Amino acid sequence: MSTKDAAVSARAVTDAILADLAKAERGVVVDSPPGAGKSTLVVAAAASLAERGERVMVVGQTNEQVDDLIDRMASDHGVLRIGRLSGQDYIPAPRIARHANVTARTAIADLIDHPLVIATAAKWAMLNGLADSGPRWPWAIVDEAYQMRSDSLLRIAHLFDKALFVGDPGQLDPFSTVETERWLGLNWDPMSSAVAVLLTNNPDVQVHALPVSWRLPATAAPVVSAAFYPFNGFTAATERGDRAMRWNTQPFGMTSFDLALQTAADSGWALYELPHRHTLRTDVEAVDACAELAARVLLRGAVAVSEQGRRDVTAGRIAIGVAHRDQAAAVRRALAARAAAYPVLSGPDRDVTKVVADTANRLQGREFDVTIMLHPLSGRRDATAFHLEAGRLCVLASRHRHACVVVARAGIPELLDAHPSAEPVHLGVPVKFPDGWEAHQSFMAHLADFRVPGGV
Amino acid sequence: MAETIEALERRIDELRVAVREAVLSGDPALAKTRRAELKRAEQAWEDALAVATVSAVPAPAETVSGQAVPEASPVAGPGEPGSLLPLREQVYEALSLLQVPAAPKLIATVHEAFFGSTFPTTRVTSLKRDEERSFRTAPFARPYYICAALSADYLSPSRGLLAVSTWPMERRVIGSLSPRVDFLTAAIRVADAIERIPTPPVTARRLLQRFAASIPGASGGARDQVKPDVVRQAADAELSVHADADSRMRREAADRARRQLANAEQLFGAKLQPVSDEAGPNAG
Amino acid sequence: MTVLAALARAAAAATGRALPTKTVRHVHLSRRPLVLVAAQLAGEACAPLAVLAGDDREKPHLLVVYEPRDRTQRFAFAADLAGIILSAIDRHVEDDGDPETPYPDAPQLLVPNLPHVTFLRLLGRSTRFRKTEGQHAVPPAVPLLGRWLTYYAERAEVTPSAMLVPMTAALADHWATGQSATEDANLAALLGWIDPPDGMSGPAAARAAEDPVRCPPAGPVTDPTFDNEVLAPVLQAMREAALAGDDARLARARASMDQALRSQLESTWALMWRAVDLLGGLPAAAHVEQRWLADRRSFTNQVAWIRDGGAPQARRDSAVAAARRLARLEREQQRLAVERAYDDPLVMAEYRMTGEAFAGEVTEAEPARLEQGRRPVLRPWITVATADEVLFTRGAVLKSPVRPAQQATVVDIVSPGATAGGDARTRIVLELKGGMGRSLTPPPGTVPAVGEQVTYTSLRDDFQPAPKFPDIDDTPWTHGGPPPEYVPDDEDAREDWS
Amino acid sequence: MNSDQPPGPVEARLDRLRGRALPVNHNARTISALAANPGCPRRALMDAAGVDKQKIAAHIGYPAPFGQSRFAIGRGNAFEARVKENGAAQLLALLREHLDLDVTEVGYTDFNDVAGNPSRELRHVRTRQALTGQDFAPRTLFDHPLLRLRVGGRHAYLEPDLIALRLDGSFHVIEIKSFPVIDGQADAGKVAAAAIQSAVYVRALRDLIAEAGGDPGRVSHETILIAPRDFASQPVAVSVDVRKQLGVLDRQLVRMTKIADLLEPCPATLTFDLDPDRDGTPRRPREELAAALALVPASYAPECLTTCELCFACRAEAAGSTGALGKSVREDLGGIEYTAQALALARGQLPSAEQAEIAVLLLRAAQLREQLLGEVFP
Repeated sequence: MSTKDAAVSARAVTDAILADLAKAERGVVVDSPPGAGKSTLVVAAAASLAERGERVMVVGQTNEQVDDLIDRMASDHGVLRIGRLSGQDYIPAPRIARHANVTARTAIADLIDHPLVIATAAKWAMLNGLADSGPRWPWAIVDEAYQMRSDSLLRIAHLFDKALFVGDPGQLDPFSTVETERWLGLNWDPMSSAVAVLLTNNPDVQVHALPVSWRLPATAAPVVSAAFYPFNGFTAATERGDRAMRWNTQPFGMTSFDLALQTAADSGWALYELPHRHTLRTDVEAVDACAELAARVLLRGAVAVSEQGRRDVTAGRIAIGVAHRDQAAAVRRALAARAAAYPVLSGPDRDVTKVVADTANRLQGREFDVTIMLHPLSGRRDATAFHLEAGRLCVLASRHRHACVVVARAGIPELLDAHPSAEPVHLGVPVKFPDGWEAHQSFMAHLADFRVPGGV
Repeated sequence: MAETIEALERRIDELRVAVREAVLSGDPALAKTRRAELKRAEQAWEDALAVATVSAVPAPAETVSGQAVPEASPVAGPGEPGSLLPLREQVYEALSLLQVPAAPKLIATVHEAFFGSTFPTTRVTSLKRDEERSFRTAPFARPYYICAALSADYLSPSRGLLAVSTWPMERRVIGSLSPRVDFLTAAIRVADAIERIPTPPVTARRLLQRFAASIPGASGGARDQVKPDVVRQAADAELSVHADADSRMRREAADRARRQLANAEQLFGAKLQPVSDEAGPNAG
Repeated sequence: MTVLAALARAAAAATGRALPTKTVRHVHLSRRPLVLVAAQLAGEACAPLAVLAGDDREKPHLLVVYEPRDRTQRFAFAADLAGIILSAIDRHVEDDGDPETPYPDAPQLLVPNLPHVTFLRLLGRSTRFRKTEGQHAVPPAVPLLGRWLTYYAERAEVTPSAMLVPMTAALADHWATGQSATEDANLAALLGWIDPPDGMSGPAAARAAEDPVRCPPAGPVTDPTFDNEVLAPVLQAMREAALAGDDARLARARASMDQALRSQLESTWALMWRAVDLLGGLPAAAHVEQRWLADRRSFTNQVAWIRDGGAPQARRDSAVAAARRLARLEREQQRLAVERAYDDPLVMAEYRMTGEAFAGEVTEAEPARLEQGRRPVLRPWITVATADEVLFTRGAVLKSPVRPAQQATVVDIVSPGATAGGDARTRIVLELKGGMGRSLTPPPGTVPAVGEQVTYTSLRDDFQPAPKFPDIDDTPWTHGGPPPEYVPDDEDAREDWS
Repeated sequence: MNSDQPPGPVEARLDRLRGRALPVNHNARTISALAANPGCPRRALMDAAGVDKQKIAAHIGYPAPFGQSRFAIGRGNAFEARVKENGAAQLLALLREHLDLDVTEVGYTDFNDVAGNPSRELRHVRTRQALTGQDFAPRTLFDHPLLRLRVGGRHAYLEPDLIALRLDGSFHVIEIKSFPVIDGQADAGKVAAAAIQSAVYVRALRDLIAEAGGDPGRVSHETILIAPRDFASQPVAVSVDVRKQLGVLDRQLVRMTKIADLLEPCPATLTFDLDPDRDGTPRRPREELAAALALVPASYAPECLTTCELCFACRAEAAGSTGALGKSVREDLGGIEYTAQALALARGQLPSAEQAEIAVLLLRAAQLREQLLGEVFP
């Protein structure tokens, strides 16, 4: 659909949501697919509630997220007085400090008169007093609510009367390091997401879904929507023509890397396929390929052309997504090695070490121009629930505005075929869709058309 | 010369191990022969003991083959009052109370509840065969026979249900609604029977509870004291839903049975040419 | 699993003998543990057949249920079992002390494997709600036993706890066998690898252990061929004797059932004590005593709770209870991980493999280094040379197991290439803070000296304060509001057992 | 049992593979077991050919470790009987509250035999008539109807415990199991097994309806599990969504049809025939049979120990491989195939290019163990 139509339909939904807020008994839930303008909605909702003279508490999951939100709000609504409730050792990030209308305090008492107070769920939980005593807000806005575990909602729920829950249902579920079977099937399973528990206990709460993704290009939205959002699909706000990737330089000859990047630039996707082999998680070849691809994007001077105009793809606009922490560490080392190798890769924008290399969990909610994914199943002998989790793949496949290059060893479809499907079934636990297995299959099927043989 | 008890005991232990090894090695044939050996050894042991201990051992109420699943035989505590009546009479008593075809288990439970004695259901099944044999040898020699209920569609004996030969055919044929209808009717009969007794025994009240549990509105809240009249009303209420359709089907089937079947078959059911021994006793 | 553990398994497979994966014992072992081995009727939710239990390896008590499906006999069994377990508990209760201080010791329960834990949990679940008077009354000890078994089973979910220990888990934690984890679940096979009979190799012993005739499974579910070829005929004989009212035959049948079940339980009983000796042979890790103290506390509280007439444990956790429990389990788990690494160089080695820790030699030290600020503070620097691969970056905050009160911040990392003289070791410069007293000169020993072997890790034993949760009565609307209060009803008492 | 069409080349080869023995009939359990280790060519081939793995395993000296206790069987039968007694009175009560089954819906039909004749063909025909509404008796509960499903080359006959037809005209498969549901929770492994079995029935039922020109969508993916509640034998009904299991099953059935690819590399003469004498005792030399077995590669994992009759044979074969120690071990050893290799690298043997990374770790690990335990590697 054209950007204009997209804006229209998106606005329609936002209006409906804000209208709902006005008459909601208890609360409203908004499902937001990747890059569908979640923060925009949060900011708008906060502002409109504040305009109605309601005091609002905003709940983020990490300090990163909270600061991002504050920055957005403070810029969009310069007059609004925003309180930033923080821990002792929090030093306001520059992007916060620059706003005159933001006050950061460690004690809620100093902020209680602010129409808008923002903090992490953990920090809010500190004000835990008896339900009837202590401060209370008529409204709360809970961001990334699908990543919030219901037990942490339990700790703050007595602070507000009504709440707006916003989040992306397609991303990673909360997890724990301990055995949690004993709670399965309970309406208040502490392991399920805040939204899941809220909805099971309050079935009449309204659920809205944002219809278009501003981030994902027309090449990606249908794929991601089909694989990971089978029940509430979405479309791209832009059309194929609206986005493009150009290069400032021509490569000397076409290496497999350049081919992969070219394919990705043209079609939005590339599968950089290394020869089949069973490897360690930190498969050096694969890790190097990821780093090399990132380096190439910088070396060749990629330019992202979009409805927002032209801009160079700087190091900070490139992400390398992996499944495990040790893989992320390995990638960072590989990047550092390249920085050492080519002096060119150390300018402010071209500093290859500034490329964001991290796990899916930590890339959630973030956006880049180009992403490079080390496929969770690459080089594996057999898949595990962890590696098959749909949310993990979804995060890695939905961070980019322009192109996504998947680095993987050959043989993943065969691996999936041989995967024994004997997951336990727990009574009273609703079947989760999409099934990770299915999602992986359909994603690999799509990538097959953009295969570039690598490592040759 | 018989072995000593100790020797036999050792043999028995060894044989038990041998049998298990045969089973584990996936050799059923070997296991079978060794099992037989074991049984003999055990019998020898029993006999040896019987000789040793002077106490005369009365024959067991029934001997169940080693193959039988113990669960199938009833769990009766010692000293349970046994009835003096022959089995067919006891079954007759129970069926006459219920007035509908019933399965051995229900028959046994009813008899225990209202006539104070129970019997192994395994024997009830064999009873049917005896009855058929005696009828075929001397038709209508007895005032009544414990006979089969007939499935409405093929007029073949309906699995595991017993009836009384003197009942009208309409009552002895089973359509698809009949199991439910007969269940409700039985519930009503049991309720009536309980009301007739000044102080109904626990077993009887528990039986009524079991019925009530599966009839909407019959439990009337308190599960412990179900009221007979409440059960009757509830059962009647649901009965009125199915009664017409059921009796229509049964009348149609009964006519067919009377037209098509010979006397013996009317009582014990029509048989297709049996293709395997599972098809019940050979109609000859 | 890690490379280190995987290598140990591979080596064990090659040598035909289990290999240690710990240098110390991380689980508490009581002087007189209560060992329990059970047999259960196949196909039933929880139908005990027999139990061999006691704290004297020479004289175990054997309890047998002759008619496993008979409600009264089951509760009679439960009462007998209560006799054993409750008296063990009572032996540890000292009521003269004040309620704040934990009892000097607590009754530790050892079982062969995880299925036994489940068995005890279900046995507890099926007995703790029983009523002791009115219709369906049971002996008073029964519901009490139920609450204690439930307590033990729930305690077993807390990873650091040693109140109820499944032996296979304890052994597999300290040794690596040359077989798979699945096969390690068989106590006899596991012990076969760790301590094979003379002249037998580990694998041979393990195979022998898989023959259910020679070596009855640890249960609680008995071997099918035992059920079909031994137990069923005996039960049958018993029923016939009962029907015939023949007491002599009944007695004989019961005797042979005792004998049959004893034969199934005895070998596992022996294995349990062999396992106790093997584990006992390892020196206890430093934190074991402290963790056992937590168990003693929890035990003391449970005694008080029951004495003060607290309600039996709920069927399922309420929203608040669930969240509380999860928070506790996660904290305990995390603490345990750190303690094990601090106590055991072989566990720490796992972290050294993954770059979350390094060990090396102190090559330089400035113990008296001061940081000049408004007023100077003591901030010694030391340089550690290590052959381990270091993944830390500047600013990372580390700790050393031997100086838990002290924080070490990574100031600089010099990779081998950069160092002169071909030393292949990485050099890490650390700034130390805390654990050195008030004065500006550190007391001797508080700062690692040159030449000292040290280990530093990002594993920290300082934890966030325990999270607070609302009271049950304040359960918010998001979680369904306050749950109804538990009132024991007849259903609980009636619920007949099979 | 054999398929209606004359056997094609694949069927012919499968028949040779099986030899003289009658093909073991698939049932819901064996079919669902197909999904347990889909990566194993040996198992896939033998199942497709209907080879009696149990017999083979026993004959080569590795009898399967599975037996069933008669107590478990007895308990199962007793519970099913109890649920179905008196026109399934208890079940009706449950369905009425669970599926709000209408009070008029009480029709109960027994498909265990047709007029005393237990022949499966007859029962299947009768089932088809009844399920596709070709007879007009009011039916709600179908007791042991006989369904059919095409597995590999041939038809497998399937006997669900019960099928319930709701007034709204949609079919619900009912599975009666005797494992307990305690406080709303049950053994997740057993529920999973029940779920995939139910899925097999749903698939077979959908095919049957489709063949009769009906709408397969009428068969609900919401199946009903009936099991004892807590510790009593009172039944409880829980609905189980088997959509995922249906997906898994369909994939497996498709793989079964691609069996030719697995046959391709095997010698045309390959057979697992036991050469039984008159009373069925195998005469084929063990070694020969074992050799034949070895011609078809297996992918053994410890998980097989609970799912496959051949597990002990395959385990013995896999001795010395890292996979035999468990998937996670094999993974941690960087996919190295044999423990001996891993140890050689740990001892410092020069690695191949592919082994370079893991070699570093193994060497390091060995050094650490040596430092801390004074252990020297074999």
